[in-house]
Amino acid sequence: MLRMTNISKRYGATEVLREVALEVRSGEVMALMGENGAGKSTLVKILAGIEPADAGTIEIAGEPVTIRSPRHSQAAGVAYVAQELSIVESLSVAENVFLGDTDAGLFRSPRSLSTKARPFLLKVGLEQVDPLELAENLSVAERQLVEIARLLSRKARIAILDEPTAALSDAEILRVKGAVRTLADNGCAVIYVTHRMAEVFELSTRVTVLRNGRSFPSIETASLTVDTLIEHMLGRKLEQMFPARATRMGESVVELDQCIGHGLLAPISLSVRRGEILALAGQVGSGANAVLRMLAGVLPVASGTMKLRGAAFAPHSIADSIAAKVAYCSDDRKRDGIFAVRSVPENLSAPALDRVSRLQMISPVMESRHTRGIAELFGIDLAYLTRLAGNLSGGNQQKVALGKWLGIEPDVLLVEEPTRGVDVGARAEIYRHLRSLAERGLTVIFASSDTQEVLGLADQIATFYHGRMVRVVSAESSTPESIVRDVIHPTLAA
Amino acid sequence: MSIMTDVSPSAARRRSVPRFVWVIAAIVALYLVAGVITPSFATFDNMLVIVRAASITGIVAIGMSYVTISGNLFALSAAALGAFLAVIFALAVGHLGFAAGLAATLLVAILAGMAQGLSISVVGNPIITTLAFSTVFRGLAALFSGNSIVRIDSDIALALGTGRPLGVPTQSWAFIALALVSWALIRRARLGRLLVLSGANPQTAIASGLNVRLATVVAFVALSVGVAIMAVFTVSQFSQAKADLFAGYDFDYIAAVLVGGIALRGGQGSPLQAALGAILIALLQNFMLLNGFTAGLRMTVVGGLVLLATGAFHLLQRRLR
Amino acid sequence: MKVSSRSADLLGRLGLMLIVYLVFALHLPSYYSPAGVAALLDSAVLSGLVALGVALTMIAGEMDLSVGSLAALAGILAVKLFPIGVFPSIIVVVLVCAAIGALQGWLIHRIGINSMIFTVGTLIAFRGIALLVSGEKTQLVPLEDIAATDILIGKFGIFSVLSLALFAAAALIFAFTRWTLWGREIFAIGGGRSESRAAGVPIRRPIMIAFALSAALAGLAGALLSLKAGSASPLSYDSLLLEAVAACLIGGISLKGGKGSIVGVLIGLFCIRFLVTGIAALGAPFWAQSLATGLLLIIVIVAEAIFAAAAGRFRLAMRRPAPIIKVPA
Amino acid sequence: EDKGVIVAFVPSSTNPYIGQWAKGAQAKAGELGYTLKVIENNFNQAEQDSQVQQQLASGEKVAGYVWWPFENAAGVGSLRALSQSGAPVIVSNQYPIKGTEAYWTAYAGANDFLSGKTAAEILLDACAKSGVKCDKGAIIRFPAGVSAGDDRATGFQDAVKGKLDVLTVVPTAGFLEDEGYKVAAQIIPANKGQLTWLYTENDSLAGAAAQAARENGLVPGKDILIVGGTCHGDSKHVKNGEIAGTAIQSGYWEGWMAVQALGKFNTQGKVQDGETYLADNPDAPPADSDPVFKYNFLPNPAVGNSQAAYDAAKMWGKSADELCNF
Ligand SMILES: Nc1ncnc2c1ncn2[C@@H]1O[C@H](COP(=O)(O)OP(=O)(O)OP(=O)(O)O)[C@@H](O)[C@H]1O
Ligand SMILES: Nc1ncnc2c1ncn2[C@@H]1O[C@H](COP(=O)(O)OP(=O)(O)OP(=O)(O)O)[C@@H](O)[C@H]1O
Ligand SMILES: [Mg+2]
Ligand SMILES: [Mg+2]
Repeated sequence: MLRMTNISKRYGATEVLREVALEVRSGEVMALMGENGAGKSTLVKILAGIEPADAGTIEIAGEPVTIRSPRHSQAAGVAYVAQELSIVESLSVAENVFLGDTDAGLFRSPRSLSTKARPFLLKVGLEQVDPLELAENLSVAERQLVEIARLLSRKARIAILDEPTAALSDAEILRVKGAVRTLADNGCAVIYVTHRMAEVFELSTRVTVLRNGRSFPSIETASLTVDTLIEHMLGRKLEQMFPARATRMGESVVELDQCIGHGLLAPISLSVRRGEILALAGQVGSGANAVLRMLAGVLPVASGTMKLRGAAFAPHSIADSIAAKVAYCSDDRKRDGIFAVRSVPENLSAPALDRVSRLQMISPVMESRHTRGIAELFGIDLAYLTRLAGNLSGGNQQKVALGKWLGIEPDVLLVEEPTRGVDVGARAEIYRHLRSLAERGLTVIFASSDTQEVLGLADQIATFYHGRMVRVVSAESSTPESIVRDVIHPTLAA
Repeated sequence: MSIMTDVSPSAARRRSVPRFVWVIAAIVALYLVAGVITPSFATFDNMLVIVRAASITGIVAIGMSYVTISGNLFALSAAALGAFLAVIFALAVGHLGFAAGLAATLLVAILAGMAQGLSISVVGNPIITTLAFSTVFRGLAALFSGNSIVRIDSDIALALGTGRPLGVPTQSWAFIALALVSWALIRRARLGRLLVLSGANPQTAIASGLNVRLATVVAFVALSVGVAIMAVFTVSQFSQAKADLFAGYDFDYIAAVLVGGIALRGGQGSPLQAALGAILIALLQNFMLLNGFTAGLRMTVVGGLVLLATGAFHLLQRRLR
Repeated sequence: MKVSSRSADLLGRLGLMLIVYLVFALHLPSYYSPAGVAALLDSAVLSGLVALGVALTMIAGEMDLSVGSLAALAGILAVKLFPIGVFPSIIVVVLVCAAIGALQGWLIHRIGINSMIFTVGTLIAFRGIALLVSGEKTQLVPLEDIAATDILIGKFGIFSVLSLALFAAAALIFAFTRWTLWGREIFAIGGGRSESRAAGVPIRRPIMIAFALSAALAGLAGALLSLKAGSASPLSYDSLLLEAVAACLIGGISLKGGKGSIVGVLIGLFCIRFLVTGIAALGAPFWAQSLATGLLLIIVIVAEAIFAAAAGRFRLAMRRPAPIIKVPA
Repeated sequence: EDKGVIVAFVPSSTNPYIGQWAKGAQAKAGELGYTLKVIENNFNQAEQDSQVQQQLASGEKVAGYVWWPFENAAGVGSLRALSQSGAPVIVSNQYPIKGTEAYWTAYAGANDFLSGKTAAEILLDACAKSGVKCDKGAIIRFPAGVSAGDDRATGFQDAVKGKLDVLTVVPTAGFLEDEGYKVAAQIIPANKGQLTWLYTENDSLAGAAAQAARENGLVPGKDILIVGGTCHGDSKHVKNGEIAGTAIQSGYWEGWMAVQALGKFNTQGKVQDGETYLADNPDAPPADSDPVFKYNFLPNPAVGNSQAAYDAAKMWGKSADELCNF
């Protein structure tokens, strides 16, 4: 049904996909697997017309097609459920089901749409939802199901589902599985992107693995076991990337006692010591980030207590946590990590303006001393100091986003995905710098969905699955396989 | 490590020509072309005339650039606020004398700026919010003036309004000084930095512990102070204030900011660009005036220039990304 | 369930409108006499038509600031075209304006520029063109032919041709935004641009339609009013934008796009009309009108923003655990 | 005694001239025993039209209407509607459009043609007296599209035809000093050595032009003659001789005479055909017993350009200072 060949894609200088091939037959479910950042979403976005490919050809039912926009893709019979939700909150559920669907006719009344939408909602188990209800009142899981209902409503030859179950509970996942099976049984070619092993084995006929932007020939699912699949995904290891672990650690600096917040289903208790690096390992939506956000004052703590350096700690805003010498770096560098249109020194001094100014005026001397200090500590080439942050490579942008926090001499550094979108070389450097900071007494807590990073960088690892903390283990006693099991299928690991 | 490699030639080529260079180039080009077409144009005297014509608009445009740089697009209330402040200044000078009148005007300006800044940081749409404020300010101007001309009789004010130290009008001195001071403040003051960073990326600014709300308030206070300076100069020059002063000026200020190439997404550009934009428009207006262009044609040309400049700068920026 | 909370919102606004109405009706008999009501309806035609268009662009998450200048230009054109007949002239002008608006929308989408910035430019330029086309003079329908425009002042009970035109336009726009794919697309792209794109909504079409309708309605308003008056000035309609935007905002059109209803726009419109007309009819000076409109608008948008923030927090608290959490801005 | 309500429709009193007009009208209405209701619009004819509709709809019995359109031509519909109510309608300030005579009872107000003509006379007179060579000059006029600007310019140009040479007519963007200065400060240096006179349509603009002339080394009254023709705003430049002279155009008296005309009609019950200029008696306003004509014009008494002349100037018992510096 579908044949994609030699698909390549770059973002700036980063090569995300390189001569990737994917082939799916009618009536089959093709699982697309790979570590975070492997390029799965990018590949399906190209097919869905959201992103243009740099090179490569797409054939559908034997005919070469050009896909330049989501409309082209739809016209070619492709339906797509995005990894990031594409529900318009201000429209009704029924309208979201038929969003972008021109076949439903130019004229539509809320009632007729609602009648038309009901069977599809039923199929994904949303029978209790009023089709006229606004989508903004739906939970994230319900929204995800509405998207799947949308996919079902399209008479698609090819259906793409990018991590459709990341936000769902087990009961809801059953519905999705049922829907996917129906699709396949009706002759649709299904591409199913997921991190959950159980789904792969239950649903798919074949698996295509992407690793570092390259594809490997597809494998019959029946010939795989959980372990062999994990091996395929991880590929060769890069152990030399990581610095040695902590030699000495101090007293407990951060303590969480039965804390629960938005995104967590069970209370969390943790304790992190001075000089320690703690990894919160988990997939997107596992709740790992929620812990960081509670500590950063971004996410209110619903119940439980947090302690910092032995004293109660309840920040209400980022400014509060900064004042308490807790720095937080989110996983979206572009959104809230850097000032792309400002120079590197301005980025580096942003959280510490009081340290570079005198009498309310910025002192160029102090600022240059400040930024040079950080640049040296964090290995930012001094030649970059005259550039705009947005013009740096991904790796250097990340160094800026992290490094700016050194200016406030924090005790605790909270980082989400410390090396997202950063390539191998810069990655190793960032690990080295984080470790040397820890050695100087900083406590680092990072959330990551990258197994190698978790394993290589951390002293302790807390694994998360589906809003719950699975366990806390020392990095020494863990293996990539054990971590992957914990974060994608804890029951199998038990 | 790969990051230690030098700038690649393509990356070096990608570095942009600063926008103010484009504006200066346009000013020089227009000056030369106009000078050839109209002999009376390219004289030193006429240059002074142009700078003088740009001064009053320019002073407010400089204030407006703070708003734009702080990421708040622009305000539609400057003209109405100007009328209100002019009336306040005239009344206050009449009752309290020049110095106290000046202080009172500045105080009211700052309060007006704070009220707008705070509302905008809640509402989030500066254009609509200031549109609403403009009717309030115009109403207050009418209320306070009692629908009469408010006259002042102050020699200091007259000297301020009509003086020409070294042959250059006070307004032009103020314009030039304000442009330089504002530029220095944006570059060097801590509040200026706060403004720039908040405009560059408000989310990063919040995540860096910066007070973005304060930045919005500061920007609108800066604009109000610019407006107050304009009002004080105008009242001083003609020794009177009325409620319908400055009607229809708002678009001149915005045009100056846009033609100066200040990026509307915020966080970029400098008050100097607004000043240059004001000069470019004054130059064009002067040329058209001397060549007998009709009012309609003048307006169409300026509107066209604004469209051209915003479109061109926008595309220039997009290509660089 | 949410449908009812939406109507609750509209009811609240209706309540505000009725309060304003009652306050003045207590003092002004013309607020309930048939002729008075007819006059009130007539007074809403100009800003009402424009508000409908502005509402569409706001719902699409954009903003058309150029409507006042375009209405002036349309008035000039309509009077110039008067010799071809009243209705042909209106139709031609509306079509021309729709084309101009579609072109604006196309450019805004093509260049990817903020529409407020773009339409500030066209706001100045259209006014200039109006001055150029008119030779900077008020354009007159020849006085001897003015009877031909009488058809525009015909009355049917409390309705005039003009107010019927407003309600007809409102009904059409209402139906369009509610029951057609193209209309719903305007809501969709305003509620979530990238979400809609991912779902396959062609972004360009709703943008062009919203701007085309906005321009066409501004053109209709300008043409109708100028022909009715028998003259058009290139400088007219410059305070139109404020009233139109105020009507939209008081009527609950969201500044962020995607939300609002045409019924709300009408409610907002009459809220403003009742207020402004009432203050003027009481003989209050201009500053009172000005202060009242400005303050009402500020109070409504600030209150709405605060309310929205609170409601957002409430929703977040009520929602079941969700994995995707954004840093609140 | 209570003679009923007069309703006046005027543009916004944020314009001080209109503010004066309303005061004058109010004063006369009080004197005659009427109650005056002033309905203002924000310089917007459409708004005024709806106010007229609203007023008519109220069914209120009125003693008469005074109508000052924002846009004369655009307001004909309102005028007609007012006339159909049966109450007398006095048009003020804007010279009525030809063909609308049936819709109004009388016009009572300024005559912008006359204003231009008076300015031309003042200028020509000054040319003759001062010995300044008068040939080329410029007109700085009200914004494009403002009909008073058209009328004044026409009145002026008709009066100077064959005597003076008009180099250019430049519209400002407003009526006040700042706008006048903007234009004059650019026109004067560009035409240096050529301009011998400037006509600016009012004294606010003239004062600003005088300032601009001085700044360019031209002494007003010696090197260049400047005339505004209607006193408006600051009289300083007239008193110190920089402006060649002026004429009183009083908003106060215009409003006053509009109400007076209505009062006359209501008591006398008839209108005489033709036009009249009310006498410019310095000491007393015209009597209520005078007949009312179809066109009643406000006189524009000329005022000399010195402190003494200014101090001496009076119209209808009020000093020039009172009438001009509002
Ligand atoms: N718009 C973008 N600009 C720059 N880089 C991007 C962009 N989108 C994705 N990338 C990068 O491309 C790479 C592949 O991303 P992609 O989203 O395809 O990964 P994925 O396999 O879907 O990962 P996940 O399992 O986390 O969803 C990542 O390194 C990512 O950072
Ligand atoms: N928009 C841009 N403008 C100017 N220079 C840029 C821009 N984007 C990237 N560069 C420069 O191009 C070069 C290549 O970028 P790239 O992202 O490939 O870096 P890299 O070698 O991968 O570094 P890292 O290992 O840090 O990710 C870098 O020197 C970077 O600074
Ligand atoms: Mg993905
Ligand atoms: Mg890189």
